[in-house]
Amino acid sequence: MPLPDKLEGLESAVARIPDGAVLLVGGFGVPGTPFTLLRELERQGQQQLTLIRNDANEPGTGIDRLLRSGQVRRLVTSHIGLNAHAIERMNEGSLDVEFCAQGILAERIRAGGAGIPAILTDVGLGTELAAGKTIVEVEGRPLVLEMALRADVALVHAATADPFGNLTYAATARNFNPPMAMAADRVVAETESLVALGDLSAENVETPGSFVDAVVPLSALTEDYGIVCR
Amino acid sequence: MPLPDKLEGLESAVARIPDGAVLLVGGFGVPGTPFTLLRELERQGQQQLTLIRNDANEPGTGIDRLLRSGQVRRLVTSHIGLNAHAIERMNEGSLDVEFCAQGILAERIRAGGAGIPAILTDVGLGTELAAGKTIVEVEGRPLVLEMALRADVALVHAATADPFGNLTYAATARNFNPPMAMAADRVVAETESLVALGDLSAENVETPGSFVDAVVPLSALTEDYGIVCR
Amino acid sequence: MGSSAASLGNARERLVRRAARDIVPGSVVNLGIGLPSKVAEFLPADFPVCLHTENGLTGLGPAVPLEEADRNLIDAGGAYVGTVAGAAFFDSVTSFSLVRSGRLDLSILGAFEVAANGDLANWKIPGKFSPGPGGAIELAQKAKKVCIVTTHTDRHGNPKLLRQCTLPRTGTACVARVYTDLAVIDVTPAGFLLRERAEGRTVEEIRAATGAPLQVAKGPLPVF
Amino acid sequence: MGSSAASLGNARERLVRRAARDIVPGSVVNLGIGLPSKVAEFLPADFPVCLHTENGLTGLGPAVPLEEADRNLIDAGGAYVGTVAGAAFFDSVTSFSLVRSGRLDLSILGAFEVAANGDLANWKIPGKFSPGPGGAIELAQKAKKVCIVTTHTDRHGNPKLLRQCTLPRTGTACVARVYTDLAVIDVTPAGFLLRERAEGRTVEEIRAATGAPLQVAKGPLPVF
Repeated sequence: MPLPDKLEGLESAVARIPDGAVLLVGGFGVPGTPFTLLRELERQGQQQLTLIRNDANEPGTGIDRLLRSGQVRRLVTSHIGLNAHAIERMNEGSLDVEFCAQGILAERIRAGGAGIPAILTDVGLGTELAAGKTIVEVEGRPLVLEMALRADVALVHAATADPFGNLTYAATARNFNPPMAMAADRVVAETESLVALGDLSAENVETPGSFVDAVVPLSALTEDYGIVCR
Repeated sequence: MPLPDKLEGLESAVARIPDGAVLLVGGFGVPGTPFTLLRELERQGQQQLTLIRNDANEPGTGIDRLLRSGQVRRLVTSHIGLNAHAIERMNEGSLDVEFCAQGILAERIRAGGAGIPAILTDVGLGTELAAGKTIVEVEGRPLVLEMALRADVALVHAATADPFGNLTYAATARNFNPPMAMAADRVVAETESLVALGDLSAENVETPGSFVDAVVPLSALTEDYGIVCR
Repeated sequence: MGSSAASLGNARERLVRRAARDIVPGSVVNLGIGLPSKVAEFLPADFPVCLHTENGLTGLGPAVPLEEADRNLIDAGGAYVGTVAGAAFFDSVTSFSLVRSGRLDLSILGAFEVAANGDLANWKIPGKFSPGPGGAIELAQKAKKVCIVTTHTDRHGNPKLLRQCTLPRTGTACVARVYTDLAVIDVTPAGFLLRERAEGRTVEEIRAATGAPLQVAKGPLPVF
Repeated sequence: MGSSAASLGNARERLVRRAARDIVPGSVVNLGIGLPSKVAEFLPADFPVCLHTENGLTGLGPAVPLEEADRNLIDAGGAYVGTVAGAAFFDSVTSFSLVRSGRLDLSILGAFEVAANGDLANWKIPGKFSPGPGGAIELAQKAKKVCIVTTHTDRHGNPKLLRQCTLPRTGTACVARVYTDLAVIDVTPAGFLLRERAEGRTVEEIRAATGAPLQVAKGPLPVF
């Protein structure tokens, strides 16, 4: 009973993303960002995308390239402070931005991947982040209803993958990738290293391959992935 | 800036459990059960305990020993089918049992460890497990309100630990241990192997030590931990 | 494998073998405790599939004898098992996240009762059997497809396929197909639909052992 | 370390050094971006503490120069960092689980405004600065103790300690203590309470720079 093989080429894996898709995009700053999948998405030019991602990368890299190419309609995020261009787009009204507290963004995605429709939290109470949200009283305590987030496609970046889609991540490049790799109808993982089935220790797999639909091995790392000199 | 040391002796670690405590107990069947901590708890004799644990172990082992010694008032669990004694105690009314769907038990503990007061799920709707529970309507859909579970103390079993409390687990001995190791005011981990700070790969730590309060190295494994011949 | 399959008996082996034939290549499958767990033994050795056990493993391999057992490696039924290349261990939270979020393609379960609308009862017999639900509720309610392998009647000869469940339900309208020692029966909007009959069994016999109306598929009825 | 500390300037170094002195041995601490992150530089080399960064690491070590940087290892502010022995990486979900569930003993943050009841504003200036909340909401609302390190006044000389926040709040009644270049001030049920003054500063000067009533602790006022 061999595990199924999910290796797929870059072009084909990204071509399955339709116009109007909702996408989860891994990464926190540079680490863990699937730059190669994003560049291919820019090349293919799908339109009217909704992106869910912790930040907006830095100008000229990662999802900022999709903002510049006009492919993004809406961004659900926690902090875009390192990208003046994204802030400008938001302020001029050409990009619809929904801000979430970072941990609640993570938790909503996690709920989507866990098949939990909604969670209740006190985080954000007393701030404008709770404004307009449904409040549910539980045991006399007001709690904010936060809906699960799921996407049509998740784009994640792994350090190592096997053909079944078992994934590991490097250092703080883990960040949002594991919850995102569970929370989409289709999960596409680019990987720096591809190993044979059985080469990853079953105990050290971070994302089980059963959550992953396509594994795209990277032939090279572009400079996007390198050290940022600010 | 060395990480704090949390090594503690067996007797002292268990002595901090008061009468009436709510305890999370790791394990699914034999694997991952903290048998040594449980035997010490039996020896010390704390009373009126509430245990939260996937199953009731098999007769004469694990938490069944605490049922027999009369230390347990209440059990929150998913399946006690391998323990006829526990079923008998439940049926005769001397043990208060609350059943949860297994994944919802895991999810409630996980919510406790994640600082999420409650979750909403459709699991259990149409069954008696939802009976008496609060239903919250979300976007026209009825959902069951499931409260987070937290405990005074969690007793977990690790394969390897360092003195800060970073933990790894073996194979299917992981089960409920990681969520439980996050969901108690005091987390006590017994460990088969103790290694020095830095010997565990930072990427392979399963439970970060910041969630753990006491590390109890096991000097030997009793036969409780061995292969069960049914 | 050989010995275990042999011990099933002819009729049970046939139904389990038949259930195995429907498994879609590349799918993620959870096999319940007991008869359902035997389905894996009838998959071809090169068949691409990922077996899941809810105590925290994908890439479940065959059961292993006690002398080769790893004390930390069991399936959800407590049997000592092996793994296949590419297996992954995870905690109970992740395991049920997989089930609830639609990543489990197929759950094969046992049954006390199946109703004509697909309701399932398999976890409790009030006053007699109440070990708790375990993972059954989520496996029944959340797998993308739920199939049942069971004897057609209980050991007193009473039908398990009924108009309505009399026992506490595990899930509502969740069962797609039932494999028994007599028949393969689908749950359809019009109720039970007989798709195939076991070798040597007649439609009349199957209908008599079924506690609800039984439609019969058009055309010649395949035999398994 | 030496060079970085030197670059802080005398008054800032003194306040950061003062904040470091209050850290409880054995605690888990998150240091915010900017001035708060400098607090670690003033902990003794053998001081037992666990530094957390919300992008997924406990056991954060000092910042590293670019030529030694690991491209995959940053803190939440994007600086390349090292780790100490016993560090652990985890995902963003686990990282904020730690914050929300009471495992973060201390969060040291910057501030635009702190109110006399402990309300904090540090994430948004409508019309001017709206990068999003990042992790600030949970760090302010959920750490067991929240302290602020900040200049006493903004760069226009306006007080940051106020009767009430005028900017959107990050958290309500969450701040326990404020370290500034002028003073150490506690938030108490009676409002701001001056605990210590910076070398060369008078109570009158501190009061004049504070936008809310300032109680003064009894007895001689320590100088830092």
